[in-house]
Amino acid sequence: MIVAKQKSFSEVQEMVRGFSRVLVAGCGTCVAVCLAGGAKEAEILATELSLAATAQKRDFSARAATVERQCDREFLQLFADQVEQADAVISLACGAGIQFMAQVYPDTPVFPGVDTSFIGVAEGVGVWTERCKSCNQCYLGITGGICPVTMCAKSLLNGPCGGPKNGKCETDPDRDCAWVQIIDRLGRQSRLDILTRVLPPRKNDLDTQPWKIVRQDYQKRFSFD
Amino acid sequence: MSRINLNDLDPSFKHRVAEQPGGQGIKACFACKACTAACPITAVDARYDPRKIIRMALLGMTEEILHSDFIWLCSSCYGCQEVCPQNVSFTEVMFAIKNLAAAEACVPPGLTGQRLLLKAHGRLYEISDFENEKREKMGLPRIKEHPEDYDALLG
Amino acid sequence: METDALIVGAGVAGLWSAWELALHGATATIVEAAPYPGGHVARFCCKATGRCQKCGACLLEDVLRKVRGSDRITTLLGSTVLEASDTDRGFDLTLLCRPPRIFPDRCDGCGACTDVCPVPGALVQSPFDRRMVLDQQRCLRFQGGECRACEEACTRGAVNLDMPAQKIPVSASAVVLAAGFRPFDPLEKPRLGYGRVPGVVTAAELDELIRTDKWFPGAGASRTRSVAFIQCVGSRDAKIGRNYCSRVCCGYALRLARLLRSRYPDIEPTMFYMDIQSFERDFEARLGEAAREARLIRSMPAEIRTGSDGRPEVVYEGMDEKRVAEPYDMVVLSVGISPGQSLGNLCSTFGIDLNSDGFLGPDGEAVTTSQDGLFVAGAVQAPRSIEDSVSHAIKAAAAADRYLRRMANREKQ
Amino acid sequence: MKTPVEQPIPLGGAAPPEERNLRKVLVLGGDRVGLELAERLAAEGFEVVLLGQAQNGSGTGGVTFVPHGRLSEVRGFLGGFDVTLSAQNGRIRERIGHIIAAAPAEVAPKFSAYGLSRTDGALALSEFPEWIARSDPSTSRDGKWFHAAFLCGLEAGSHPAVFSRVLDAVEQLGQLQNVQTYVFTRHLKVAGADLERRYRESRERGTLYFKFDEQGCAFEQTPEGVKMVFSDPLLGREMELSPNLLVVDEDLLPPASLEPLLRAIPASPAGSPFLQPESTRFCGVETAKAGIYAVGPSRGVFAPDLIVGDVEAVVAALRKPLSEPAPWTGLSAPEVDPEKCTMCLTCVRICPHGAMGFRDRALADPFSCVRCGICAAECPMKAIVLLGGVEGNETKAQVDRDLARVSAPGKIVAFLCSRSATDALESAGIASDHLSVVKVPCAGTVSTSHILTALREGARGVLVAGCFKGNCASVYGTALASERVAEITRVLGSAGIDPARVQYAPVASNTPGTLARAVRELEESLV
Amino acid sequence: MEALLYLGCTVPVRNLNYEVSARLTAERLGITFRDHEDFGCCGYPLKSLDVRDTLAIAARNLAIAEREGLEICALCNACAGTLAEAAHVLDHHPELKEEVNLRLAPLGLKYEGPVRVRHYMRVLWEEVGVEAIQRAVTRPLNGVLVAPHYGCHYLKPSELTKGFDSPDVPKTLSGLIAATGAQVADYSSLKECCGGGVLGVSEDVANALAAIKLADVAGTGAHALVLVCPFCNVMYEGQQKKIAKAIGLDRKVPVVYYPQVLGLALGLSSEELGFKLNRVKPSELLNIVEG
Repeated sequence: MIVAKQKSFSEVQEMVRGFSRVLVAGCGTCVAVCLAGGAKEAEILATELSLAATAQKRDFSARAATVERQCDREFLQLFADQVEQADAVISLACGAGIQFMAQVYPDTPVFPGVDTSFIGVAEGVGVWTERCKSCNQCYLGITGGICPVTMCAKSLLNGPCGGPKNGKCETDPDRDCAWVQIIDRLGRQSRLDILTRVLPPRKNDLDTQPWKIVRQDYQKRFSFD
Repeated sequence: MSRINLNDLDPSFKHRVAEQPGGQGIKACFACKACTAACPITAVDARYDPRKIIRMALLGMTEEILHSDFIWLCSSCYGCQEVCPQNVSFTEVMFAIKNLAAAEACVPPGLTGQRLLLKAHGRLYEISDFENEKREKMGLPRIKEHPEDYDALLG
Repeated sequence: METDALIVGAGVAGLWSAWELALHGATATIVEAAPYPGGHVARFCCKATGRCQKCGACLLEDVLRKVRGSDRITTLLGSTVLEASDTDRGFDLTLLCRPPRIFPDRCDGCGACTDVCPVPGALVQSPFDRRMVLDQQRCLRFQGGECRACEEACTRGAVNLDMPAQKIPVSASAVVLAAGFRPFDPLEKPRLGYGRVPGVVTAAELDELIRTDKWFPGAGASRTRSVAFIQCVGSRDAKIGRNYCSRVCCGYALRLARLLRSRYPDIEPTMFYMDIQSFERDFEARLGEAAREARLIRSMPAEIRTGSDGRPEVVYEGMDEKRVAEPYDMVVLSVGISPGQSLGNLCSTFGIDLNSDGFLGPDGEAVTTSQDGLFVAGAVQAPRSIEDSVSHAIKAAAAADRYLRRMANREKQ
Repeated sequence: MKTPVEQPIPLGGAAPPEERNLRKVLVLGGDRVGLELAERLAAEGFEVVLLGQAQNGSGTGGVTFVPHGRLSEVRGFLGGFDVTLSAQNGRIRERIGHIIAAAPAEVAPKFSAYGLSRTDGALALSEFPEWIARSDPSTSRDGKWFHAAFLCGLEAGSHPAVFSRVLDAVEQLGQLQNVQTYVFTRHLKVAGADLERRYRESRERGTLYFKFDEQGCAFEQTPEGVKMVFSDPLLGREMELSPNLLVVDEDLLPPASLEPLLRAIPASPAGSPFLQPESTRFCGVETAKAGIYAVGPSRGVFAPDLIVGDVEAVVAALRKPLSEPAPWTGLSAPEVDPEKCTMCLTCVRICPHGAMGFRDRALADPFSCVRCGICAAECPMKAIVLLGGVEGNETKAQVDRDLARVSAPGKIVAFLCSRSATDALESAGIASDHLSVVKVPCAGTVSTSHILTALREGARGVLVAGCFKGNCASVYGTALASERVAEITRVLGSAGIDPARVQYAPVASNTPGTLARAVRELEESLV
Repeated sequence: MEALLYLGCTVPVRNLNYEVSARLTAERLGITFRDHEDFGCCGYPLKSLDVRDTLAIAARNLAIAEREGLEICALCNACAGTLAEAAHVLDHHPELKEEVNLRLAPLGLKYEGPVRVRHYMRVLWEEVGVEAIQRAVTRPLNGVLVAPHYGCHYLKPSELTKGFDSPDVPKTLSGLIAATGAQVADYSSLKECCGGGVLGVSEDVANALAAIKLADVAGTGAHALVLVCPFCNVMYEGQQKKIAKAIGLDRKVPVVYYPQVLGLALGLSSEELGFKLNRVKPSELLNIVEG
């Protein structure tokens, strides 16, 4: 899941200064689950903006609306009427959703209501941790299901840096050392021999940073040859 | 003061005091300190402190108590036993302790003198003719002494 | 009238047993002598100091809410048990029900009646809604007198002294005695100065003043700063036949002391005690906190007297000085829990005995009595905190429910 | 962001069961109490699985013994718990109706607290009965006194249950000639049935008590024995004692086997070893989660006679016909709108009573839910509503409905918790023209958007009045509500609105002044 | 009512003013005192040495009263207390009674019990009553201010005084004083012990105790300190000079017995009441009353 956190109210307020009809657009998937941009948050933000404007005696109105996902054109189109009446949009979706919103409604300024933080998991009530850097070259199969790219402060691929103390990272004594955990985990599974293989440096060229994935099988629906 | 070794003390002392008439309550004390707060003697002479005396007796500091001068300082005002929530008749307990001391001949001289007076006259003050004449002058009846009874009673 | 269980007393224990029995499907009738439910707890304030101090007083409102919402529970206020006899089906009882003399819907709590009432405490404000209630066990007119002052003083026609009291026969399969306790009367310990030395109050009196927002430390030179709490007044006192610990007073006094300090931080509480009797889960930590806020003196005062400046003076054995007479702005007596006033009557009515501390029913924690179908709940049986009374009442209801089921099965057969 | 502490996710887990088996009970036992409970339940027709009981029962039918078994996981709800047990012969999965924690207290001798170690002359309290059975101190030393010292809460407070056991031992020794017993303590806990009387009787028989305050007692332990050196608090003199027997008291701790249950009850406070929350609202044997019960040590009660009462209460609790709780709130269990629910599981995780589960969407278990409304307030998709209302078949959420009815302009909209502030309002006599009252089941019901709506509708101020910290019947409803208010006031501040317009006030049901003061203070801050 | 008057050791020798005023006032108020020539010491002085001796001696006096079929009325707090306590102990401990009777047998005496023992003040309070005294007053002591001193054994132990007066809030002597029309001075050391009990052991301690009250009473400006016990008199009157010197008290505190005060109110003369034997003269008081 993509995890985001709400921008501070004053930052949002600053962005939409000068606009008087604002749509606060919630997204009902990832950002709803991480309690940053679902229907409730959208409504709260809209109300807060209205209250602030009332206090400053400005002509202003904010409305809230939420769709299932802002990363799909079909859902975004459901906003059409509301965007029509708005002179600006605050999207509470992740960065992808915000951009798609801006793309679908190119005539209306779209502002981010959240900071998209990472791909992560829910550890418990109100606690999320990062798990994936979407590096497009997954090593998890040989690292016991623990991502060194994400979890190691230096993204090292071949064992710890020599700095870990009591299993914690030298950059932060509260942070577990990814490699100590990897060795633990593989040890439990009696698979430590895996680590005798030296990994080549991570590729960092354009080939590994695809901006687009195209599934040829689906594309073929439209070709009749 | 030197350190007291409980192993050397006399645990039976409290039971002995309790066997004296009036001494029964001693062991019920739970050291609430009300007795000392009510004691007029403590207020003027720190040597005398009811709850400390009772503590010493309970611990079995027999010698120190019986040979002390402070046990004789009780004025028997009953203040302590009035306030005691555990029904320790401390004034009576003090008499019981003093009786034990007296049995070991640890007594201030004045008290033994009173005993002799009683044996001799049956009263603390001798009734002479002078006294009886003085009384008669004021229209009061004569007083008789009964030393024989007191002598017999006190052996 | 028929009921599965008759419950004597609408204090926190009686109410709670009724509610538990109702949850089991039984019907319950509560008989309460006072004109309002809740017993002593109804007069307690919340002791929270920003956070809950776990006094348990809110449990009363909790259970009242439940009882009011239950159609299986009938509450008869101003009522007492006159007679009881046991039958093979349970108990045949006669209740004396005195109708409320003040119509709650007409009364606006103006207090005109109290102003003219010659008997203190006969007309009081209900702890729950500010309306007035009449305690017929104190009212002159119901004690053989002829007074009608309140009726005449009321401008809203809310008082009616002429409705007849009724004797109601009730048959009940089980009876739960939850008649509560009586606070120790500090007048029995005249040396503690209650009623004589200005500034000496009981903890419950202070409590009610706080609850009704009538206690303030004052201002200037007469501002209350030093407050002494005297523990074990009428407890742990074999001399007056109370060879038991009342269990609740240490916690009560510590809570009151902390409450006062949280409201008025310049108040300096001192507590005179023997052993602090409190052992809730996090007690040691809280005792540590309390000890930082209050001066704890392990010494029982011999006397409380009026000092030369008119303030109460506590005479006790100090650490160094033998006999200290220390002035305080206020002295609070932590009076203990005594057996309830009506226990003698209940004993003869129901044919059971007092236990060794003079309370009702067996020693220890049991809820059953020597009489089949007769149960005890709460502080009627031993000194208990609110929380403990509630758990005791839950157990009493459990035992009564078992008994009721057994009776029902027997009848079926 | 720092690496967070890992929090166990509450195991509401599965969906509420469609069929409930209320006759099958799992008892976590381990001593006589567990056995007695199992037999009592079996006699009432329950099918009982008794865990951890090494010895066999008296042969009552209806009890399945799982000796040396351990509870490893619990999921589900009243009448349908899916329970995993580790037993000698592997893992067992069972579907259970009720779970009762009736395991004995852990008894931990306090040798280390006093810097002592166990020797023949220094025993733990539990060892005393066995010691006295094979020793005769009165005749073994020809006329010399035998000195027996007992420690009882010397370094910190004790517990009446511990003192009662010390008295048992002291009473036994008191029967013997030439034995002097001593009890070293701090606060002697006599607040239990008969303890004060027994305390007095022990003194009458000669036992001496040393009650220390700050100063303690030093122990010198050598192979020959222990020497105690201290200053007598009553005489103020240095003393020493070399007891022939030293008996060390013990801490009574909750059973260690509760971990899986603690995880199953979201309201278990972090770090607390007890199944019941600290809140005074939990004073019976019920925990915050329906179908899980705590007896004796599992809920912090150690006195033996009180534990017996707990057994009675828990048997009765299981006899109660199944009924939806909290009828007086007039609310039915939360309804989840499947269209809106995005299965974020926030409700499952936040419900203090573990009453939410999920299947194709979040689902409330009506028998576990107490209608506090915290789930609805926290749902990010506004998918949950508490239906009903005192007047009958309302179809809107109660609070939203009430909020829609209040007249906000120029008034203070007061959200009053039904457990505290509502009662306080009745007795406070506050002039009602200042207030527009919205009654809520719990302060935790009041969501951020409720408060903002009130402000948007023109309220001068908003008061959220709930229970005091530590007193909430839903444990953390209070904390959530005050945190929401704090968050709103932060936003109001940066929006240029007076943040004092929204306040949270803890209020007591029985002390109307607390509400009156809160209203007064809010009004004053608005002027 | 009729009672055996028990004088004890001190009163008939050292405090004739107390005795004469007690007899006169009793007569005026309808109390018949009978004397018994066999009475001796009550036994109190030996209590520290041997409680059993005290019981035996007390029992001797009680047995005499029992033979006469009359109760005992004592003037001295210690006598009243000791005799009443002995009766109480013997009545409640059959084994002690048996022991004591063995000792009395050679004297031809036996104590069966119970025998009632009351202080004269208690007889006044319970048998005559404040109202009757008020009615009998012919010369109300208006303008007289006196400080009462009860004495320890008058009030304690409360097992013996229950129903009569309270050691915590004593009221009878004040009530009896008020009945004469005199004003009762309020002072803080009202319940303080005179110290007489330790005079034989430590004069310093005894004087220190007596000094507290003397200083206090001097401060009230009372015309006299009113006593009901010869023991207390030893301290407050006998030791007053020494104490006054030791604590620098410049004002004398006249000491009188209650029956003297009562006698004045009943119209008796100061001469009849033995005022000339009072060592610290209550001249101011007498001036107010007799002019």
